[in-house]
Amino acid sequence: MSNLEINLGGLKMKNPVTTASGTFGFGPEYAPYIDLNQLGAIVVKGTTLEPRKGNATPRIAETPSGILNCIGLQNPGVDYFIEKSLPYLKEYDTPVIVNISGNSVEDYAEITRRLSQADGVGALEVNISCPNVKQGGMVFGTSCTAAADVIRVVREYTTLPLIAKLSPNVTNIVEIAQAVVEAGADALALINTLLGMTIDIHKRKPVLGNIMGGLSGPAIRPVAVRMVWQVAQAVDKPILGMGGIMNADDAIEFILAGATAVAVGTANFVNPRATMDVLEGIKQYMEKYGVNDINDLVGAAWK
Amino acid sequence: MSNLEINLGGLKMKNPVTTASGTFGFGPEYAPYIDLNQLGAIVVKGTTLEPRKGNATPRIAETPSGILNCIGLQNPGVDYFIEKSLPYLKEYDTPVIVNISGNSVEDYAEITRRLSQADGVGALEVNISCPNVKQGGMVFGTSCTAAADVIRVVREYTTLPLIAKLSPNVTNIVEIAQAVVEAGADALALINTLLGMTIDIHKRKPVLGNIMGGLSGPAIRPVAVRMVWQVAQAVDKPILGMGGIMNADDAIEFILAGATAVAVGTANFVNPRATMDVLEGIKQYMEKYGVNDINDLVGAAWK
Amino acid sequence: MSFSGLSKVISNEKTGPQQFLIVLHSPELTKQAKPGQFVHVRVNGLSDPLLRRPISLHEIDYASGNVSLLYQVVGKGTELLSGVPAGAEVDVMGPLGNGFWIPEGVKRVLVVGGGIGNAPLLPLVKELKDRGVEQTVLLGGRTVDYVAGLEGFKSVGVTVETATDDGSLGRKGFVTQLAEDIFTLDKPDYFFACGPEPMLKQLIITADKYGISGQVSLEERMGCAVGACLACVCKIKVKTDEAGWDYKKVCVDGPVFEASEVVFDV
Amino acid sequence: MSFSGLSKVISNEKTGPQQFLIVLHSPELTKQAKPGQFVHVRVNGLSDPLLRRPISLHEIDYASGNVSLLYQVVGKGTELLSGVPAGAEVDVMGPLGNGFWIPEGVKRVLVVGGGIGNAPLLPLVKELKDRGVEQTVLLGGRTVDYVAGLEGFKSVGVTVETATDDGSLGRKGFVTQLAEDIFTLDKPDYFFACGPEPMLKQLIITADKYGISGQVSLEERMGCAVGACLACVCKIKVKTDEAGWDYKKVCVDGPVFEASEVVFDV
Ligand SMILES: Cc1cc2nc3c(=O)[nH]c(=O)nc-3n(C[C@H](O)[C@H](O)[C@H](O)COP(=O)(O)OP(=O)(O)OC[C@H]3O[C@@H](n4cnc5c(N)ncnc54)[C@H](O)[C@@H]3O)c2cc1C
Ligand SMILES: Cc1cc2nc3c(=O)[nH]c(=O)nc-3n(C[C@H](O)[C@H](O)[C@H](O)COP(=O)(O)OP(=O)(O)OC[C@H]3O[C@@H](n4cnc5c(N)ncnc54)[C@H](O)[C@@H]3O)c2cc1C
Ligand SMILES: Cc1cc2nc3c(=O)[nH]c(=O)nc-3n(C[C@H](O)[C@H](O)[C@H](O)COP(=O)(O)O)c2cc1C
Ligand SMILES: Cc1cc2nc3c(=O)[nH]c(=O)nc-3n(C[C@H](O)[C@H](O)[C@H](O)COP(=O)(O)O)c2cc1C
Ligand code: FES
Ligand code: FES
Repeated sequence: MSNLEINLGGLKMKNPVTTASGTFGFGPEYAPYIDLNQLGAIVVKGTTLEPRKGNATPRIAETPSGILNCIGLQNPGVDYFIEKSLPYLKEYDTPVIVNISGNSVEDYAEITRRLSQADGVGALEVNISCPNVKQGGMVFGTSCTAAADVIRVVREYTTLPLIAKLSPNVTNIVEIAQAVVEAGADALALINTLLGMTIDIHKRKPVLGNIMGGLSGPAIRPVAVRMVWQVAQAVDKPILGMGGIMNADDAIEFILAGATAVAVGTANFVNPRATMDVLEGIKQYMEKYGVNDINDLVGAAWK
Repeated sequence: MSNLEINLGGLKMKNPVTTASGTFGFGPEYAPYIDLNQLGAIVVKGTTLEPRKGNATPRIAETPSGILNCIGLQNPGVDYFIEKSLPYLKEYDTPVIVNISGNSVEDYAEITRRLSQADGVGALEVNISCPNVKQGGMVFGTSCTAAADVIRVVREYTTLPLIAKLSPNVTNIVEIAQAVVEAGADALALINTLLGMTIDIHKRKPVLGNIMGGLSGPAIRPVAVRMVWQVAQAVDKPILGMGGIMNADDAIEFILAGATAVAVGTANFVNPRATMDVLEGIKQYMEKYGVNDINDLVGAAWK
Repeated sequence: MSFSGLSKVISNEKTGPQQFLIVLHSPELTKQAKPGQFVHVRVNGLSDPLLRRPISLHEIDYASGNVSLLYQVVGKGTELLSGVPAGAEVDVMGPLGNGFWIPEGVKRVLVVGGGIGNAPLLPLVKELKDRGVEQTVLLGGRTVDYVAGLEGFKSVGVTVETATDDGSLGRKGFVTQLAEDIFTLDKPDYFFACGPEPMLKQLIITADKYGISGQVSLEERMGCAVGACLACVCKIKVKTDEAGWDYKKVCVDGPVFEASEVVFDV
Repeated sequence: MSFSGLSKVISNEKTGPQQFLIVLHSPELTKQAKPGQFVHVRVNGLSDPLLRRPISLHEIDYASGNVSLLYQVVGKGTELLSGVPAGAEVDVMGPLGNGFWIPEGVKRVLVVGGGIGNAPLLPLVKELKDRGVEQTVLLGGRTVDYVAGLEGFKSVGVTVETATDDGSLGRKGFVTQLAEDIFTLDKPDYFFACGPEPMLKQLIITADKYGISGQVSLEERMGCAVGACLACVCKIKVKTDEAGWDYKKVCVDGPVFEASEVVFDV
């Protein structure tokens, strides 16, 4: 039996397969389709200090091999999450990674403080890359100083493994990655969605309620793989790779590019068992090629 | 009969439909499939001062709703182009836009000088965004100062309409657009390809000969439309929009976002008559909605 | 455990201009399904189109394990679905959503459908019949061709009245006008409706005037259809909220909502 | 004017493990086609997969206007193509590429194919026969199942010899060994070949040893297939170039090249 266990910046995971924030709810949504115990970790929907209603509809539009979304971080707020969602998740033998967002550095500080005191949080994924909110969000993730500022503050307030989730909408992803690592990130998650939009040619106005949205799905995979490849070679921290992973082959592509773990996002919508299929396929690949330890595959395309 | 004529930074075109550089060769390649006289303009393959062999193979890889290419500007050099390709193109009643690239600002200056003296060049499209060459290329297009430097020099050497072709691999496309307009660009072409890559999981190495390549095709359309939308509202120069246009509906989307003209790229490979189908479909759309002048549609989604 | 997997296509036939009825053999669905629920259908195994398509259950044959979906071809997804031959398999997820519920004590109801919105009402009408609830069914459509599923409703043996925009079938005009007539003449206890938003909105206003409550089934663009992505939300009145409404998910909180709770934008 | 458009599928049948023969009615193709040319096939109307697939002409029936393509299912595109039913239409572009040419004065030739590389050789063999050129055809494959199109070649009425890696048909070993035997025993004037790169490379080395020139048909990943994108290049010896070679396009300068001019990278 080969080893699937990995360590994501201090978070021990029994296998490298997790869920991309915002595509898997808070856990129970997909429990009728898969056994949540089988996941390496669960990354929950982006959580903010205060409850948020999110953006106007339509919030989703299909594009070639992709989707645009402008959910806008609708969530019931961190206190509700701690009270109602965490207890459910704690029943499972799977670490919980909480994805957090804020309008200001102070917001990030406070939400980190609260989550660090709560029981059952395995790690924090700091979203400095959401393209769908007016204040903060992606703005933090597209400048090295702003990104580092957020991570530095979060680091101050927690000893939990700290994963910085980066925006792909930048000229130089490596610079940003280096800045957040220097500021104290234990691991990096990439990529968040590409900023995009689509227009209804009959109505002559944007399809999405919020005009622009984040592009996810297989369409963006080549960009995501490229960024993981670049960052993995430049930065000595584990990477949680994502962006268009639909099946095990795609996941293995990310691992070979340098990702220690992978997150399945949009694919859940298409195949509610996608995470399990990815896990099964990784095992088969390892068996086929006689790979004893998944860690031996990390970055194998350039190492 | 409604008006299809547009003016792209001084270049008069009988209709807004042209070809994306590098996807249409130097003209004769698609002549067996369409009447080149029907095109608004022909944008030829990227040309450099000296002949270039380009990158190692494989040079193309299919990705979901997209392709990655790393041609690497293979071309016979500007002198050959002027001597052999231009005479053929001059036989047609269609303006020729020459896409130019260089390793240095001096290269751009010299190639501009030679093309400005040649007979039959309608406009120059300055490629400061090629992701597939080591020196120059995208590097120019991802910094405002470098981009402006190139455009300023080209401007010095020519009175031809000057179209700056921008890279989408930047944090802030509007900034770059503003910088090149200030430096003297008459129009903007966007977008070039997104930098991406793909890995062969069985060989455990990148598929493309040059490791990374440029992502084109419908996968990138939402990103392209978004950038056209952003730039059109910030800059008072006409835009040549492209990125994943497969049919007339897609082209109209770009026009509504703010493009004055559109270029058909990867779609030519899928449908050699794509340019003509786009043109026909635009006419039908105008007829259906009683639009008398194509210029009335430019930016109509936000104007 | 919800079902997600391949179901065999028994038949897939054109039933009107751009309208098809697909019959799937899927005992996993019929085991759990109830009126007003839907399935999330993958129309091919490719990434174009990427998302599944939500389609209501039009018939639920508990005995044979077959379900049918009545659908209008409006775009790429439904177009591709219409080309799937009998004998092939289609990937479906479901049953999803809450479905209609029949409130205690309801004796005489009005069932109102518009266009393809008629589809999810057939199993409801059958269940109402089985439970001995008296009902009048009003079906509308642009023209006679768009009064979806008419024959199926008639065969249940209930009163069916129709209205079309052009008068090509039944009353000329909107089905909501037919409904108003009934509210005046022969007031029901309750109503159930599915159809285009303007129809539902008008119907709710009218029913309200007559003090009749009911349920409506809504549509929104969906991602996951299981409540995870928050794409499919609609505004629902919530007393505890300061704005007076909150976003609820059509996929799991709906698609059927209490008519009085729905907030229509504009 | 080259053809690009829909052609009717006459039949599309399995001819081996993962191997299919599709017959298209396309007088526009047969009007112009010659041996060694290929078509660029769109396997569906969606953007997944996006690109067309290059497939050689395996049979060209000038009389009926039919062409056939013999293809191996290796990935998504060929998989989808194998599912297209008779009666449907397929979007094809062509005929493309230069095709084989039969040099003046050639009297006795060796035709060598490996695996699915046999496909484009059948129309050549027929033309050689028609022109009265004497020929020996050597066909190889991994196993008996992979000696593509064998029956078709036999039915032309020429000498066909075979080799398989596992000896399940003909000589056990490589078809290049068969070729070498013939070069020794019964030296031909010229050769034509198509197959995997290692086979072609070995064959060219061997033929060179015996002073025999010939033509080979190459494969490269393609974008446009009309010479516009420069994706499909291969290295070809060019005297005027300082490096001694330049990139030529497989789609328009090939796919058939003078054997002695091809530069194989390792
Ligand atoms: C709960 C529910 C039940 C439905 N039941 C039926 C039914 O029984 N019969 C029927 O014909 N239709 C039904 N619809 C509508 C059906 O989902 C759409 O017509 C279908 O998704 C259109 O897909 P398309 O690819 O053909 O169109 P496109 O317009 O190309 O689709 C583009 C995208 O928009 C979404 N979309 C488009 N129209 C709608 C819509 N009206 N509602 C939700 N998403 C939409 C698609 O799912 C897709 O993601 C239902 C919708 C919902 C939400
Ligand atoms: C001139 C020419 C003639 C050919 N004739 C035949 C033939 O008669 N019969 C036959 O079975 N095959 C032939 N091939 C190979 C055939 O094109 C590929 O097997 C096919 O494109 C694979 O597509 P896929 O989607 O199934 O595989 P995938 O591997 O999924 O394809 C991915 C991409 O790689 C390209 N690709 C993969 N393999 C090849 C290859 N060997 N050559 C070129 N591109 C490739 C595909 O076109 C596609 O763009 C020919 C190739 C060329 C260049
Ligand atoms: C509907 C939706 C909601 C998302 N919400 C969040 C979020 O709350 N926080 C976050 O960091 N990323 C969010 N993302 C981004 C995903 O986590 C992921 O980075 C992205 O979708 C790329 O992966 P994919 O292509 O596999 O979906 C969301 C994506 C989608 C599609
Ligand atoms: C094979 C190929 C070669 C290209 N070569 C060039 C080039 O020489 N110069 C240039 O400016 N852009 C080049 N491009 C980019 C296109 O002109 C265009 O910007 C891009 O492909 C997006 O449009 P599309 O999605 O319609 O293809 C090339 C694109 C492809 C696919
Ligand atoms: S469709 Fe995802 S929450 Fe309803
Ligand atoms: S495939 Fe485009 S040049 Fe050959």
